[in-house]
Amino acid sequence: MNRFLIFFAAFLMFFGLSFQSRVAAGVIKIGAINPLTGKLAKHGIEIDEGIQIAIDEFNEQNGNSGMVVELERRDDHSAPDVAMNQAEQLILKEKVVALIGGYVDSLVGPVSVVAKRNRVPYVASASLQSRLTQGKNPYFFRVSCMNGVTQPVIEFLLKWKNLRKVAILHASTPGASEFARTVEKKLKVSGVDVVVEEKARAGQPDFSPFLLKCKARGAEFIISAVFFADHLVLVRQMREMEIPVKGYIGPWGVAYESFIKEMKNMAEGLYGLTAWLPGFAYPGTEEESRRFVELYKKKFGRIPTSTSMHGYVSARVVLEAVRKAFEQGGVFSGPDLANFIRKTKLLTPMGSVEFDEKGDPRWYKQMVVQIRRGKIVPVHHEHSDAEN
Amino acid sequence: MFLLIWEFEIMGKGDPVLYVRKLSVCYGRRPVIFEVTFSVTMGQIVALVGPNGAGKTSILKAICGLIRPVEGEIIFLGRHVEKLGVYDIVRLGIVYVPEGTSIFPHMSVEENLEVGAYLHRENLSGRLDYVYSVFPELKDKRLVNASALSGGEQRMVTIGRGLMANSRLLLLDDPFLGLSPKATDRFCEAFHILREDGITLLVAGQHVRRLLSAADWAFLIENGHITLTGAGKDLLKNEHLQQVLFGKVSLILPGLGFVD
Amino acid sequence: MEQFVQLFIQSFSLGSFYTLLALGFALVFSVTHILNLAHGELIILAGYVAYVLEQKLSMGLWETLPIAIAISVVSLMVVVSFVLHQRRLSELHSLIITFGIALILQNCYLGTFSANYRIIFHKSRYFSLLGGHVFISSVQLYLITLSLGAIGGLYILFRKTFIGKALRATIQDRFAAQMAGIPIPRMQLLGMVLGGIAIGIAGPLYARVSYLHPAAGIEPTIEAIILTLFAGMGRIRILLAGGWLLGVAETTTAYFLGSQWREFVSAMVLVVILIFREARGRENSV
Amino acid sequence: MKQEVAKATLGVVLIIGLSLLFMWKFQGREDVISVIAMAFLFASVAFAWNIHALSGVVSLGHAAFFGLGAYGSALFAYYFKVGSWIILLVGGTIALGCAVVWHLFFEQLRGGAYTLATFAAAEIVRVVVDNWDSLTMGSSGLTNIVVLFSGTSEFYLVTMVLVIIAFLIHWAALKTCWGLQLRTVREDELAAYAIGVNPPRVRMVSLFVSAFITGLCGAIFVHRVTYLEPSMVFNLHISAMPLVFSFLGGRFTTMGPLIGAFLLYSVDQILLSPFLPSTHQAVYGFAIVITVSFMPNGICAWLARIPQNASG
Repeated sequence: MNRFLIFFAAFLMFFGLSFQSRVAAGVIKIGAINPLTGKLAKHGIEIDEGIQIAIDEFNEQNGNSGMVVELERRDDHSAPDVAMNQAEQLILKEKVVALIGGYVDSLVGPVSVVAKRNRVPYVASASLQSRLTQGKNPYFFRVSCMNGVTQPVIEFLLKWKNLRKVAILHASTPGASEFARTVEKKLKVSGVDVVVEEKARAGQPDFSPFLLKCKARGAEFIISAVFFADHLVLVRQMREMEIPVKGYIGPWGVAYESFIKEMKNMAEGLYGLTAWLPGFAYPGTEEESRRFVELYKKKFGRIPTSTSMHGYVSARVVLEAVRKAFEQGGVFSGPDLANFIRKTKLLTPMGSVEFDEKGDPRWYKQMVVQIRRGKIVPVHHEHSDAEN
Repeated sequence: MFLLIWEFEIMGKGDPVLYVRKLSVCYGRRPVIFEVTFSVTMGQIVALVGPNGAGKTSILKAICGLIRPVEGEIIFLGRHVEKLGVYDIVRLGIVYVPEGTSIFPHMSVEENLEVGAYLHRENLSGRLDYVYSVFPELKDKRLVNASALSGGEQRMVTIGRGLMANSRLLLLDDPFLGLSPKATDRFCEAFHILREDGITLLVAGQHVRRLLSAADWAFLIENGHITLTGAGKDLLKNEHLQQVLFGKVSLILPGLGFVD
Repeated sequence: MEQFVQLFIQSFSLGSFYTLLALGFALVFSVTHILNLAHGELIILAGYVAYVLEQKLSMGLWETLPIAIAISVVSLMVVVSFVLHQRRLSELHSLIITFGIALILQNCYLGTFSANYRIIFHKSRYFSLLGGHVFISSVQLYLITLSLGAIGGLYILFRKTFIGKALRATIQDRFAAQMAGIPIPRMQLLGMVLGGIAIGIAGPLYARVSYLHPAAGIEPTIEAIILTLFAGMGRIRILLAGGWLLGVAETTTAYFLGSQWREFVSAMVLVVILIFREARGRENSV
Repeated sequence: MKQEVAKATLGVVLIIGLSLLFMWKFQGREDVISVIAMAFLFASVAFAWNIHALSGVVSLGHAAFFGLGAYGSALFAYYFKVGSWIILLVGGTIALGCAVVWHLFFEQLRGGAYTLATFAAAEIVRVVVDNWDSLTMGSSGLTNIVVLFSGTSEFYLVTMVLVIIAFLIHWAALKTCWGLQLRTVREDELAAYAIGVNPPRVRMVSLFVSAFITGLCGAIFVHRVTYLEPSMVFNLHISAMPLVFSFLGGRFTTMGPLIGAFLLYSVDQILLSPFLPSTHQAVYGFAIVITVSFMPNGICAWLARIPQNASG
C-alpha cells in the first residue's frame, strides 16, 4: 500500500505543478494544430512549415512596433479527439487568440466546434467539405473550399475535345467523396458518360482491377481524387499496364515536385490542380511569392508546395486581423478578431482572400497544371493571360 | 554413522549409474521433495512408486534438469549434473519421457525418431534399425503422421525418440497410463529388451503391481520422502506399501481411532 | 478473355506479395511465439535501405537484396531478443511491447527519412503473353518467383535437412523438442535469421510495389497477422495458398463489385473459412 | 467478499472524490477537464473490453461496437430529430445487436482464430457502413451532430458516471460469483462444465455487457466530437487502444484499465504534446516498453505488490 500512496502523491504533485501557463507580456499567441505524425504527416508538416514562415515574416516586419507573435504548434495524431483536446488546451492554457492549420475535414470539423464553444476564431488551412461551413459557426473560416476544386476540373474536362467517357476514382474521405459526386453530376449533365465510379480506401496496394475496368469500358480520362501515396501506386500501375487513356487528372497530390521526383518520367503528361506554384503567383503578388519561397528554402532547405502556401495564407489572414486589432487598441477578444477576419481583403500569392457569411473563401480557385518534361506547367486558369 | 548405514541400505547392488543425495525441490515456495537420497544401478529397471502427488514426477524432472533443485546433488556417471541445463543433460545421456504423449504431431514417425538424434547424428540408420527392432510396430508405420497413431504407438515413438538420443538412462513418467493390459505387457517386454542392451530405466508410475513385478529395484515415495526401498517383488509384499497404495489394511484416521 | 488472364496475373502477383510480407512474421511467430507488431516497420526499414542504396549508389534489386537482408536480420534479432529477454512473456506481452517498439521506430524514420512518400523507381521490362494482349512486368515476375522460391526453399529446408526438421519439431512442440535435446535458443536464432531474410526480401519489393512512409508499416503488419493466424503455426505452404486466395478474392471483388467492396469480401472469406475450419476441427476431434 | 465490497466502495468514493477535486482545481481550465473526461470515456471502453477479455478471448474488433454505437445514436438523432439522452441507449442497443450476431457466428472460435475473426468482423461493419450511402451517408460522413452536453463539465460528469458503472461491472467480473465463473471459463472450459458453469452462456453475457458499454461510449463520444465518418471510429486504433490501456494498467486488477487510460491518455495529452509536438509518440512508445518490461502485470498490480508470477 505504501507504494501506492507514494505514487499517488507524486501523481498529484505532478499534475499540480505542471499547469502554470507562461504568457509573457506583450506577446500574442497563435495556435496551430496539424497532423505532424502518422499517415497524414507529409501534408501536415508542409502546412505547419508554411505557417511558421508567415509568423517569422510578420515578426520581422513588425518587430519594432512592439507586436510579437508566438506560434504554439501541436500534433493531432490524425485523431479527432486529440485535435479537440489540443485545440482546447491551446485556447485555455496557452491563451492563444486564434487557431490555424488542419488537414482533412474530419480533423478540421471537431476543432471548429471547439473554436465556437470558446469563441476563438479558427482559420482552417485545408478543408473542403461544403457541409462543414453550414453549421452557422461565426468563428470558423477556411482558405479553401470545394467549389474552387471542382469548377476548374469540370471546365477543363468540358473544353477537352470529344470527351465521351470518363472514370472516377475517389478516396473514401468526405472531401473526396463530395468532389467525386459533384464532378460526376456536372459531367453527366453535360453529356459525358461516367463509365466507372469507384471508391477506394487510402493505402491500397493494388489498383489493377479498377484500371482493367477502365480499359474494358473504354474510359478516355481518369479523374482520380485520391491522395498523394495512392497516386504513386495508381499511376505506376497505369503506366505498366499501358491503359489507353488520353489523360489522368488528380485534384490533389499530383502537382508536387516530390511527386515528379519519385515518379520520374512516369509522371509525364499527368494533370493536376494547384492553387499556387513557386514560379507562378497571382498577378501582383510575385514579390511576396518570391520572398516566401526564399524564406522557406532558407529555413527548411526545400522548395515550398501549394499545401505550404495554404498554411501560409491562413496564417496571413489571422495575422492581418491581429494587426488590425493591435492598431485599434490591442484588445484581442475572439468576437472582435472574428469580425476583422470576416472583413479580410487580402491579396495573397494564392489569389485574393475574402470570406462569405459562412466563412468560405469567395474567390478561391485552383488551376489545372500539367507535368511536362519534369516541370509543372499551368494549362488552364483564370489569370494565365496576365502572366504570359 | 547412522547415515552411512542408511545410505548403504538404500543402494542396490552393482555400480550406480545415478546417485541422488539429499535432493530437495520446491514449487515456488512450497517444498515437495525433502532431502531424498537414492541411487540407481547400471542396467536395471528401477521403479518409483507412490500415491498421487507424492513427488515422483518432481524427482524425474529434477534429474533431467527441468526443475532446478533447491538443494542436493545429482551425480550421473561421476559427474555433477544438478546445475546443468536440459540440453546438456540430454547430451550426457539422460532422457526424460514425459507423461502422456509428447510427439510432434505433424511429422512422420521416422522424422519424429530422427529428430531425437539431434545431438548424436552419427550412425543414424543403425540406431533407427535398433528402435525398429525394439518396436517393430513402428516400422510399418514409419511414414505415417505421428498424430494418426494410437496412444500406445505414440508412446513407443516417444520412447524410441529417447533411444535415438543415445541415452543410457531413460526416465519414464507413467508409461502405462491409459494402456490396455496387453499393451502394458508389450511395454514390459520392451523394457526387458532394453535392459539386456545395457540401458538403465527409472520408471515412475501408478500401475504399482505391474511395475514392481517388472522392476529389479524399487522405491516407495510418500509426501516427498522415500519410505521404503527394496527389490521390486519384495516391496510388493510389503504391508506398509499395500496399506498406502491399495488401502487393504485398516487405516488410522486421526481422531477416529481404528477404522476398517 | 485477355482481361481475365490479366486479372489472374494481377491476383497472383498480389497474393505472392502478401505472402512475402507475411513470411517473416509467420516464421518468428511460429518459433518464438512473439507477435511482432514492429514487423511492418522492419519491412519499411529494409525498403528505406534499398531506397538509399538505389539513390546514392544506383544499385539494382539484386545488388541491394544482400545488404537489405543483412540489415533486416540484425534488426530483427535486436527486436526479438529484446522481447525474448523480458521477465514475463506471453503472446499478449509481446504484442504490446512490440507495439511500443513500432511507435519508436516510426518516429526514428520520421526524423531520418522525413515524412515524404518514397518509392523505388524501376524501369519494368514487360513480357507479353497470348499474342501481345496480356502483360506481365518484371516486378510481378520477381514477386511470384521470389515468393515461390522462398516457400520452396523453406519447404526443402523443413522436410529434407536435419536442422529444418529440428526447427519443425520446435514449432510443433517446444517441450518435446527440448526433451529430444534440441537447443531451443539456437532454433529461435535460426527462426530469427530466416525471418530476417524474408523481411529483407520483402522490403525492397515493398518499395517497388507500394510506397515507403514512416507510418506505412501498419499495412504490411496487418496483412502479415491475417495470413499467419489464418494459416496457423508453421504451416508455410498454407501461407502461400492463403496469400493467393486473398489476392484472388480482393482482385475479383474489386473488378466485379468495385474497389469499395474489396475489404468486405476478403474479410468475409476469412470469417467463413475460420468458422468452417473450426467446425471441421471439432468433428475431427470427436 | 465483504472486504471486496468495501474495496469497491472505496474505489467509487476515490473516483468521485478525485474527479470533484480535479473539477475544483481546474476551474476555468476546461481543456484539462475535457482531457480527463476523454480519459474516463476510453477507460470505460477499456473496462468493457476487459470484461469480455476476462472470459478468455482477445477481441480486436471492439471498434465495431464503438462505431455502431456512434453511428446508431447519431443517425437516430438525425432521422427522428430526437435530442434527448435516450439516443445514447439506442447506440448501446445497436452495438448489442451486433454482439448477438457475433455470438451466433463466433461462439466456436478461440484464441488466434477468434481474434482474427473479430478483426475481420469489424472490417465488414466498416465497409457496410461506408457503402450504405442512403442510410449512413457513407464516406461523406455526418456533420453538425446534435450536441448532448451543454458544457464540458456536464460531459465530464456524464463520463464520470459512465466510468463508475463500468468500474462496478468490471469489479463484478473479477470479484463476484460471476467473476469466478469467468475465471473458470478462461482457465479451463471443460473444468467449468464439470462444476456446473455454462461457458457459452458466461462468455455470451460478458460479450453482451461489453458490447453495450462500448456502444454507449461510442455514442457519448460522437455527441461530443459532433463529426463522424467511418474511418474515424472503425479503425484498428480504437480496437487496440483498450487492449493497451488494460494491459498496462493491469488486466486482473479492478482499477487497472482506468489507471492505464488515465496515465497514458492524459499524460500524453496534457504533458507530452505541448513540449514535444513531433516526438511525443516516441516517448509514448518508450513508456509502453518500459512499463511492460518492469511491471509485466501492469501498473496497478505493481502498486499493490501483487506477486509477479500470479496471473490468475
